[in-house]
Amino acid sequence: MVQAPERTASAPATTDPDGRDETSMTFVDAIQGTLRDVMRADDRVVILGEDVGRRGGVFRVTADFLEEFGDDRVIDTPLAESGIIGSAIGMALNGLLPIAEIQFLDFIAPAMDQIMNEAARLRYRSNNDFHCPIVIRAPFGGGVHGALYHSQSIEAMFVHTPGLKVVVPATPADARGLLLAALRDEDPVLYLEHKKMYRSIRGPVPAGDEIVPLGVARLVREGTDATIITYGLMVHEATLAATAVSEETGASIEIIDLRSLKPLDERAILDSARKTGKVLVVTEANRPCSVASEVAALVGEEAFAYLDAPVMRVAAPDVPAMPFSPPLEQAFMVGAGQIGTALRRLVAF
Amino acid sequence: MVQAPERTASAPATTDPDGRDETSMTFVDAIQGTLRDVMRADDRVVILGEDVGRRGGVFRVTADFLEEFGDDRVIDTPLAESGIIGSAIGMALNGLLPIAEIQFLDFIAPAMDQIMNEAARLRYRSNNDFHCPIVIRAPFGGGVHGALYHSQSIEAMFVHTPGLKVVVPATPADARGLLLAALRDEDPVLYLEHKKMYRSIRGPVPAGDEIVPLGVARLVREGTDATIITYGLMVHEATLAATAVSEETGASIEIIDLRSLKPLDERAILDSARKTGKVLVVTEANRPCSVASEVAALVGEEAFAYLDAPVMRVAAPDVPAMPFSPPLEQAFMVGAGQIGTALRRLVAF
Amino acid sequence: MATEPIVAPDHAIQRAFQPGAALANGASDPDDLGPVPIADPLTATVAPASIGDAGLPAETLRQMYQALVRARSLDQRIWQMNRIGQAPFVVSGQGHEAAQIGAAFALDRERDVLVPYYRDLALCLAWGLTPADMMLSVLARAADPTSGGRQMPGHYGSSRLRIISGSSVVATQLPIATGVAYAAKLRGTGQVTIVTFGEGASSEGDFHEACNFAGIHRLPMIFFCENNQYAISVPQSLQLAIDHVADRAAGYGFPGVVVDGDDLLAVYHAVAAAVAQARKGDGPTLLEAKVYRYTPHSSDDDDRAYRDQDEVKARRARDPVRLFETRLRDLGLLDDEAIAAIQRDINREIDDATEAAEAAPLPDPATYDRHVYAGG
Amino acid sequence: MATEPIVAPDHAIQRAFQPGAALANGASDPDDLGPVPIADPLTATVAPASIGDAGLPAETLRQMYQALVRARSLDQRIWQMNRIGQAPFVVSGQGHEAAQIGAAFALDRERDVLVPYYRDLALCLAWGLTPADMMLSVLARAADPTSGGRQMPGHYGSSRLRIISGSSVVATQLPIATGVAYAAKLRGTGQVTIVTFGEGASSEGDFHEACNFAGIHRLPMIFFCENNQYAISVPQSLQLAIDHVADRAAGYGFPGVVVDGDDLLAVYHAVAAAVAQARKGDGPTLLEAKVYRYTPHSSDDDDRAYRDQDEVKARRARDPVRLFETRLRDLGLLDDEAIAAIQRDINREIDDATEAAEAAPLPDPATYDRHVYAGG
Ligand SMILES: Cc1ncc(C[n+]2csc(CCOP(=O)(O)OP(=O)(O)O)c2C)c(N)n1
Ligand SMILES: Cc1ncc(C[n+]2csc(CCOP(=O)(O)OP(=O)(O)O)c2C)c(N)n1
Ligand SMILES: [Mg+2]
Ligand SMILES: [Mg+2]
Repeated sequence: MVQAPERTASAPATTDPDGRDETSMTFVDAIQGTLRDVMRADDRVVILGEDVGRRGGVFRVTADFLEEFGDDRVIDTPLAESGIIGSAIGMALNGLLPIAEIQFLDFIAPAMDQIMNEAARLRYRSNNDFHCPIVIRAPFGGGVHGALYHSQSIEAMFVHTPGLKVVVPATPADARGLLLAALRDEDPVLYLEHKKMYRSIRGPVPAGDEIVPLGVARLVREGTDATIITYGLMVHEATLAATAVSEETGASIEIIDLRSLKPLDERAILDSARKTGKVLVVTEANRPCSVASEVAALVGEEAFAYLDAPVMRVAAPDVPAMPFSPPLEQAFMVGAGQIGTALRRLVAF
Repeated sequence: MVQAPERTASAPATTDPDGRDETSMTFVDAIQGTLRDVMRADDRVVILGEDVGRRGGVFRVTADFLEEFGDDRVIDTPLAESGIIGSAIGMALNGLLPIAEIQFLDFIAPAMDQIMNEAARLRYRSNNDFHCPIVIRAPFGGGVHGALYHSQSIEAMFVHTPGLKVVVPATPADARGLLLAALRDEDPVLYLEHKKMYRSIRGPVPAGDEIVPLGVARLVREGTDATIITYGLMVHEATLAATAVSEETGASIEIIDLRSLKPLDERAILDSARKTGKVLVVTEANRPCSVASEVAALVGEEAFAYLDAPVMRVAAPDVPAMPFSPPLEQAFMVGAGQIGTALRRLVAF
Repeated sequence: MATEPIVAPDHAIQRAFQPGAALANGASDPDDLGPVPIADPLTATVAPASIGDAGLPAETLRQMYQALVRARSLDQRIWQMNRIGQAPFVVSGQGHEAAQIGAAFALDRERDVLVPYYRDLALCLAWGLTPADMMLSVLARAADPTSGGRQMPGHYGSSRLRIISGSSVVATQLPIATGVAYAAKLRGTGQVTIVTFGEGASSEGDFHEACNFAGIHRLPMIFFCENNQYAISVPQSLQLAIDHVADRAAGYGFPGVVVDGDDLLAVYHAVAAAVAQARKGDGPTLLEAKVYRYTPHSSDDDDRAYRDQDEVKARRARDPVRLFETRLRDLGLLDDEAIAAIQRDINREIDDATEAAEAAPLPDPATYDRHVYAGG
Repeated sequence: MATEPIVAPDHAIQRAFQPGAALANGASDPDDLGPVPIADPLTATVAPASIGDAGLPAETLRQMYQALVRARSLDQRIWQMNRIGQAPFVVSGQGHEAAQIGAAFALDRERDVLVPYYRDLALCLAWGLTPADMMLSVLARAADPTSGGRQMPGHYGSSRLRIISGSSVVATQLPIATGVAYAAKLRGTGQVTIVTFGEGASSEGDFHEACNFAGIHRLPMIFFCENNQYAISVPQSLQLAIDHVADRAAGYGFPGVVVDGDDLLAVYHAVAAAVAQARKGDGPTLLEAKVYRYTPHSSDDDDRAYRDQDEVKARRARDPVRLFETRLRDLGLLDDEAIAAIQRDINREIDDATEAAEAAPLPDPATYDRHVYAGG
């Protein structure tokens, strides 16, 4: 029998099984600590990718892992993304729990075939005889002078692909909780890390092994007049915008952090839309067929009778991602200013 | 100077320059005839792909081209999609007008990197110094017992990618007109052929060299009570459904065939939505982040005040494309029945 | 579906698999199998001497013959069913059987992992799928064990038999196989992984990336190329600029071996040597069996446009099933009566399989959205 | 931006390029260039005898030296600008210059096509981009001719100079280069296409697919691998299971050649031979220059974690710029005074370029959405 392992056995060893200890740490440290805990707790977990070993990852997420876990479990692969994901799938099929790193989401395209046609479709095509418990980590997003090829936000392509799950933490706590959940999921999960948040975002992180379940959105702040629905770095930009607009207009703004793009928390989205009657969806990605389009379409379809204004979208323009030169980058990148402008229109509607 | 050619020189030789001669022919013959005209008219046009020469394509779209045009211009490539698109890009950069065939849209994933990161972004990244006039043809769509890997409709991924254009003809006349337009466009165009239509759809085709401009939708039938917006094979299914529902309820149904998914004809979409106040968007693809999501979001955003009902979507379920066994395939595939059910709900709203 | 825990909690991971595991299938020490014959497939004559070298018991040779005839007969039946409209789509491995059976018998089918492609009816049959299984798949029945009727026929898979489910996408199985082999090595399971593919697949980037990774980590695996000279219509001369896919191994740091795929025992020898090398920890082999595809690419294809039918005839005249039959006759291991008996049994088995599949229910349409995710 | 019509309306396509075109750059018949030296980069000593074989005029040798120093000096200046916070991101080719200059001079820079990668500052400079162009790009100014400040520095391109614009995606340039070469062959332009890449890039599927296509069609092109032993932090031993990327050519039916990339003239010889072969219609060459990367991978990298700094020191001691300088001194073609004069001119040119770029305006933010499509 060749078979992917069951996830149930793998709870990370932790000094605080109740998860009540919380330490404030950066986003990157939350990810690193969680990866380390899981590597320690379960020898079936392996990490593979370009520069993940000797270099500890180009963002140093796996710094010193090679020393602790050895080069059998921390694999500096050749420069070949399709090979990385393909071998991760094979490892999972034969008893390991691989975490594959794609160095930048921009470079996932060569692996699209393995992700879409193999990982995502394996369970379905085999009528549940096989499954594919892999986690793919990738830094994404802009605003770091990464230019066209180190700034992309192409998560919508994966949200469009049944069989995958896609998560995007916006806080260090969710970084841990979602990663733990992804690592216990029986299906392939794409785990996206906004690279601008690695060292700029800090927050409390529980030490325990409590997961943040996939498919459950987070209420960032409650409000009654309008809702912003977003994810990733845009949660922080939206919060800035909402604070400014609230102060200015007295409007009470609700913010929902999707966290999980697939499965979507449709209930949380619709409940909030029905409550406030005004929805702004924000994504850093290009607009057409984006996650913002999906959420907007969903709200328009299922909460129509409750809407007091059109569902608005703020998204990147339909321009190939992110020019390098700072004035161009700023013009391209979605931020609090642009979100605030849309929000003011929505509130005034 | 290394530079892609200008398109302006290439008008196909035709016996009927006014384009008033119309012959009734199948969808596949319209494509084949157009390709042949263009190959005859302009020696810079080359066709490359798997089995396009000796076999004339697995759907016989390029049957006998090898004999007429020689193996320098009709290139049976190795089995390597990234190589096919990559070389097409290079050919275009050095003076040829390549038409690359991907044997099934399902097999385009290995070329995603070349399409997304190279073809689509070349003009922008070089600040207009280079451009990439290639046409990529690919059969797509289901309902032909093609199972998971010969039925996919993943056009949304390309619609999400700025720098590309995406067209989907639904009639033999549009097959010709859009192909001519694609072949004269200065930018990369993905030209999708619904494989179920090749020999089942027939219609008049003008012989001339008149193009159907990219970005202009087609009004399939006028109506006043509700609008169906769709493309590809679904145009025909929607027509069946509309006819049935009209007869049943007396409702007057407008149908818009998008034809061009990128650029989208936003004006045609919004004009019709504002007129009828009720919109149903239909796609054969998986729903999340689909073209149906985009159109629904757009209508909800820009025609909100005119809507008398929620914008509804009919799409494939979020299941990895198309099982093989007929009962499963039928359950999965979007058709007139399912469209009719949604339309009845919409009309009655 | 439960999986044994594979690494001890005290981190005692086995860094390499156990060497010295015995070869299955009655073969004696694989190191004693003698030299690997390499032959021009169109001119080589099969040297009966190699039989003596094989060190195989008569019983094994007879089993090989039975497996060969079973595969050919089943394949022909499936093809016929398509031609008379009973099966909408089929793909055939006729002409590849000796290569596949030779390979199957050289591996440990109770332990090793098979990552096949759509031509591997004979290989998967020898590996444990039954004609009944195959017929359920051909007729897309609910009980089809490989996909419940969801995939086209020819997409073999079974976790129980360690046959990895494949897609239709050419060459994606190769990096997956390297991952399987990596896990086998890390976990010390002693498994050898064999992955099969056509010469056309060797043009895909995935072939390169898989071989490269396997070479670097000296993975216990075999890249088994069934070179039938065509990828649908594209001849080898437009697929490669070299004579042998096996020559590509030079770029990956492991041996490349060419073998006459019509010669079952030659393939057996070559694969057994590769298995021995892999099991010893000495890394992968790229093994290329020169075969020929007797049928069009699939039931949807017509090969007359692109393939000289004289070429087809010439290759069919060198049928590997007949070649092996003649050998065993010459060795006195088979006679008319034995052959007839074997064929009779096989025909009955295939008849039964067909009837059972025809009687089996189609999938329930309501199940079309099951198993997208766990628990769904 | 207009393009000459490239095929006559009467279908008179030239089926192959014109052979016999003269080599540019003062080289005599490339067939007379003598054997290609292949050397272990760490142990080889450069045999001055090869200079005589080169058949190069003193003036060309001096131009080569000037190009070498110009590239090194500019590269160092750019790196310094990053270190003092004047340039947010830079990537360096220090250590690769002799290989790149040797290659550039062996091609016809007025006609051939260059498909470079991000380490090719020296090559692109020799091909016609100027220090002023480079500085505009480093400072992401509107007038940056390669991208108008849209791409990171190191993403060279110019249609006027036949330098194909590249992305940051490793190895995608390789299939594109084969297409360029295919068009050159079909149109009969006589162009040779050179595409450059690192040894890490040779692991990508795109490398394989490009080489395979080039071999089948015997395209007039050179695959020029600048093997610096690291892909960011990944050492060659984890990138390949073989010693030489060039050995992969065996899988594609054309020659693979290894050359000491610290030896400018050795590279010149090797590339000239490959150019001659390509121009004659005899197809591609995979040429591997053994070089070393003096800096970290980019200004964002710190190589101390993964690279023994003694190794770096040892390789820096064998600096190709100094090696070539010594040669020319030994030949009496350079002395202290000439060297100082060259350096002085170059410094002034770089100072001017820097000042001009600093004074040049940044892109207008309103232009961020221009040029997604034609006319836009
Ligand atoms: C990525 C991909 N591209 C194209 C196809 C269509 N296709 C299916 S089989 C095949 C030919 C395969 O040839 P080869 O690898 O030699 O195997 P053979 O069929 O000859 O055994 C092609 C082009 C596919 N299935 N997947
Ligand atoms: C497809 C892709 N994967 C990963 C990266 C990140 N990356 C940029 S350069 C590089 C290493 C390249 O090494 P090599 O090809 O040897 O060239 P070198 O930088 O050593 O000259 C990597 C991994 C990328 N740009 N593209
Ligand atoms: Mg083949
Ligand atoms: Mg390198």
